[in-house]
Amino acid sequence: MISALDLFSIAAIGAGAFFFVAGTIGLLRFPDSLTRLHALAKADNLGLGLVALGLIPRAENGLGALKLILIWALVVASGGSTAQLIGRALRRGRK
Amino acid sequence: MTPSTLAGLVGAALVGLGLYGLVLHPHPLRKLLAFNLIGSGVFLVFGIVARRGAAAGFSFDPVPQAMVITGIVVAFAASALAVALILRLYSESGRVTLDPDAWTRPGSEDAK
Amino acid sequence: MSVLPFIDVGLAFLVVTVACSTIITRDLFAAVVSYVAYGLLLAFVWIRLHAPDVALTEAAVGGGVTGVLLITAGKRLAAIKKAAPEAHPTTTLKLLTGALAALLACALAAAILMLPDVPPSLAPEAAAAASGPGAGLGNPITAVLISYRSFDTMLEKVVLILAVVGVWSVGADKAWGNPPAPLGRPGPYPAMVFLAQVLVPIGALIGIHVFWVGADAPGGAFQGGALLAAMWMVAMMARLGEPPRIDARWLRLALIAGPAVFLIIGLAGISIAGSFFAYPPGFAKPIILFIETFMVLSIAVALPMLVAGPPSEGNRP
Amino acid sequence: MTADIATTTPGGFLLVLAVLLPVGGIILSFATGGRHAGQITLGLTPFGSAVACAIAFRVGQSGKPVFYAIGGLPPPLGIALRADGISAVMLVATAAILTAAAFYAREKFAARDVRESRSALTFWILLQAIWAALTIIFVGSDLFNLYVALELLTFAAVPLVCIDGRPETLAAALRYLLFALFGSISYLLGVALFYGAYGTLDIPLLAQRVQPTPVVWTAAALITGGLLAKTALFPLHLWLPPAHANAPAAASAVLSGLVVKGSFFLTLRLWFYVLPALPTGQVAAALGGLGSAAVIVGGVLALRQARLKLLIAYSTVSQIGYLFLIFPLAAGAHAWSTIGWSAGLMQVLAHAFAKAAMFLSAGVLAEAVGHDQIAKLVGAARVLPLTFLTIALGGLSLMGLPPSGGFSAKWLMLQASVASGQWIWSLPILTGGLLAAGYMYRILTPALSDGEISMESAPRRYQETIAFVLVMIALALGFAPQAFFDFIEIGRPLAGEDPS
Repeated sequence: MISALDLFSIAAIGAGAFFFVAGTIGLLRFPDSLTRLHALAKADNLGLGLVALGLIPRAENGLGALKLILIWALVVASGGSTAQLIGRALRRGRK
Repeated sequence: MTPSTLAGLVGAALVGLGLYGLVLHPHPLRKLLAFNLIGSGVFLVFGIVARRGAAAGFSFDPVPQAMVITGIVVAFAASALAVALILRLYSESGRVTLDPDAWTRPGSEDAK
Repeated sequence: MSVLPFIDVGLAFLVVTVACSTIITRDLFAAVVSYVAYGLLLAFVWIRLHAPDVALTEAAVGGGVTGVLLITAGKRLAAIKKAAPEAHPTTTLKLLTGALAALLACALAAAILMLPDVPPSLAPEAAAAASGPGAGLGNPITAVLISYRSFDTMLEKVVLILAVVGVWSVGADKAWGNPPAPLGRPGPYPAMVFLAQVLVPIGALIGIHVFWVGADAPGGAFQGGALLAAMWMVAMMARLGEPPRIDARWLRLALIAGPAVFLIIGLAGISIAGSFFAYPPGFAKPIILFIETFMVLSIAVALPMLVAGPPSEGNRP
Repeated sequence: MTADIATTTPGGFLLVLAVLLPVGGIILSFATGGRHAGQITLGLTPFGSAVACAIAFRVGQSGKPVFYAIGGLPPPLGIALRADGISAVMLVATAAILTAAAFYAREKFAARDVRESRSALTFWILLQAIWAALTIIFVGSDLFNLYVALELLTFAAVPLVCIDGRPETLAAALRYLLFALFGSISYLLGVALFYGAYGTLDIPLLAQRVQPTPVVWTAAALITGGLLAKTALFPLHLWLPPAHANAPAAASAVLSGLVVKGSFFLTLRLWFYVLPALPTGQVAAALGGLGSAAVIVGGVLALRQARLKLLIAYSTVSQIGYLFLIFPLAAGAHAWSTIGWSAGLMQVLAHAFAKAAMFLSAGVLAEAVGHDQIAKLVGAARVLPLTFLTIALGGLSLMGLPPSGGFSAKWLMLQASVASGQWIWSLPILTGGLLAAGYMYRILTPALSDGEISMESAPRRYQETIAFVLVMIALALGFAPQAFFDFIEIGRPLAGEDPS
């Protein structure tokens, strides 16, 4: 029978997957690049956070869990600032 | 259809794609991209050979993987030299073309 | 029916599609961007092939550093709008080349499928030799790179030095000695500066960790060096650091540190361990780590110098 | 496992020393900066030549290849270096031509003022790199190690082509780099298939395990294709003329004389050392056919060139075609295959020395007269007697007139083709000689006719004598004793000796 932790992992990773799909749909459907950028940046960071959260109980030891959190933090930092840079370039381009 | 044979077919496809791009694209940077594609295809072939050579407690054969690591760094050095030549050619002449008689057209000193 | 093949098939399909887009797209810059995406996807294929070391190298060097190199070149070259439209190949040439390329790909695929069923492998010898001079190394790839095939690795460092000399030689005569052109914009975006301030220390730490753990786990001098090189490039892009003058004494010594130390220890191996590049049994691990420290230094300095390009006559006299 | 478990034979360390001298020179010159790079290179050349001669003496004395397993690890896992007869001969030739090129360029790339100059540092480091790469190619015995040596050679040769920075030299260097990279990546793919099929990359071990399976044929085709691109054989020769004509004189002498021979040497290693067990009839005929086409096309194109350096470069394309006639003429273990083998090696050496001498004298001419337009060289021979004597004697060897090395090579080729019943190969040999006579005549007629020519600067005596010494070596090769041909046979499989 699925233990509580496994249930939690499935739920978290499922939610993460949902946000990734939402981000991708946003990328495809939104009219211009700024809104697409917005959709991608928000959805993917959140999606990755949830997936990382879901994987933490499955990590073999504390160090593995810490590494997962570090990965998530790095992706949020680089994803966020890259989105900001692209947004600035887009806005400067349109002016 | 084990993952390694699948990767082998991907490697073969990449080599074919890269060759197609290398021959067709006149722009040297596009040729360089195609060359890097061929390179990664060749390294994938090394990767399958390593994966198939799993024995004696290792899940891979370390020798071809060591060769791939050396190969990737050498391929990068080659791309860096090619990019330096392309950019210099562009800044020197404003044009990026490979055919040698582009320079012997009127306007260069040894035009015949 | 485990889900595994779906991942592999999906990954293979994705890699080939992105590679096709690199070749097919008209626009140069779009091709370069899709090549960078392709380089990072390839790292996943290496994970599926049980090659974490190679995946690290592919992601760091193949995807990352080559990506920066090609994107900066693509950005400058994409500006050529006025150039005469390049002679686009005729459709017959396209079909012919396509047929030739497809033929080669099929021949190669057939050759791969016909590789012998009981695959010959040097893994057993590598494991057996692990009890020999290359003793004490958990990571067989580092043992192969630094101990069994050390001649290749030392030569490959010399190749890096030659590439740096080649890239520098492309510069102008009067610019010799100047630093290469700065990587980042004159007024760097605050977001870039923030990213550099956050990423560089952590990345440097991870790079040193990857190098240090490389003796026993996936990692090593190449991957650690590539990560440190990437961090220096991020700092240069955020204008936190400027590319050094190419005749700076420390730069020259750092570039030759790897091969020079490798050579000296190799020569010392003759008197101590009886053969060139032989390590005294029992002392292999400390010596290998000592050599790798200098190799990390050489790689971490050589890759950014290759990306920064030849000395520029722009700014300083 | 072969009986050859011993990790080294006496004198084995000489092989390592032969590689380490130039590599050490590169590291030292790069660290100490351009001002000393010239002195370091010139200082190293005598030692390098001494080591090459010592290796040749050791091989000749023991009558068996000299072997050295690096790190004390015998082949399948470790890398081995092996010098047999032809390696030793090529090492000595490389040492001679590189020393000549170094002393020829001593003044042009001298460190003038206190600051380090771009061209000086680049030239001297790349010259030593070419020496290191060629040494490894001649003594290497592991296919992946040879791949790294090929890359070293490419990285050393390409920047030399565009050292003076003009746009056409940059375009020529870029084309050369793209062809060379395609060549080495195709070579690497072949190496990957060989490792996948047999689990080792050591040449003698591979030679024992190879069977004519489709995988081996594909791998051999890929490796040969890659090496042909790097040797600029006929269909893939487009990059060579602009690259060799635009490089500085000393560099084009080394490029045409030696660098092109490096990848040809590996083709020899592949077909005669790795795959002797395979029925190579059709492949040898195909390579011979491509060679003949190269001889004729190269000769015709050389006839039509306006610039002297381009003419000499196209003559290289033609003479490379001769080299590939060795495959049909030296195949198998017949009586005539030894003659074919000696002919091929003699052609390699004679062309190396003659072509290096011609490029050096073309350099002296270009500096003295300011241009190298053949039509405008009227009466130049009276003003530059020694230079044109060297060019004429070099042409003698290219045409194959006695007493030059070129003559004995072509004569042995004719003998082998008649003895083996493949008389077809005598046609390209003779036509090639005629074409060579044609383009030599085109150079010498205006030069020897009387007329005034404006001189920009006086030629340097020492440069002319260096070129003259090289061409005298090319002529002296015509008198090579039988012992020289026996020396080349050492370590050649199917020559009644297992390729240990």
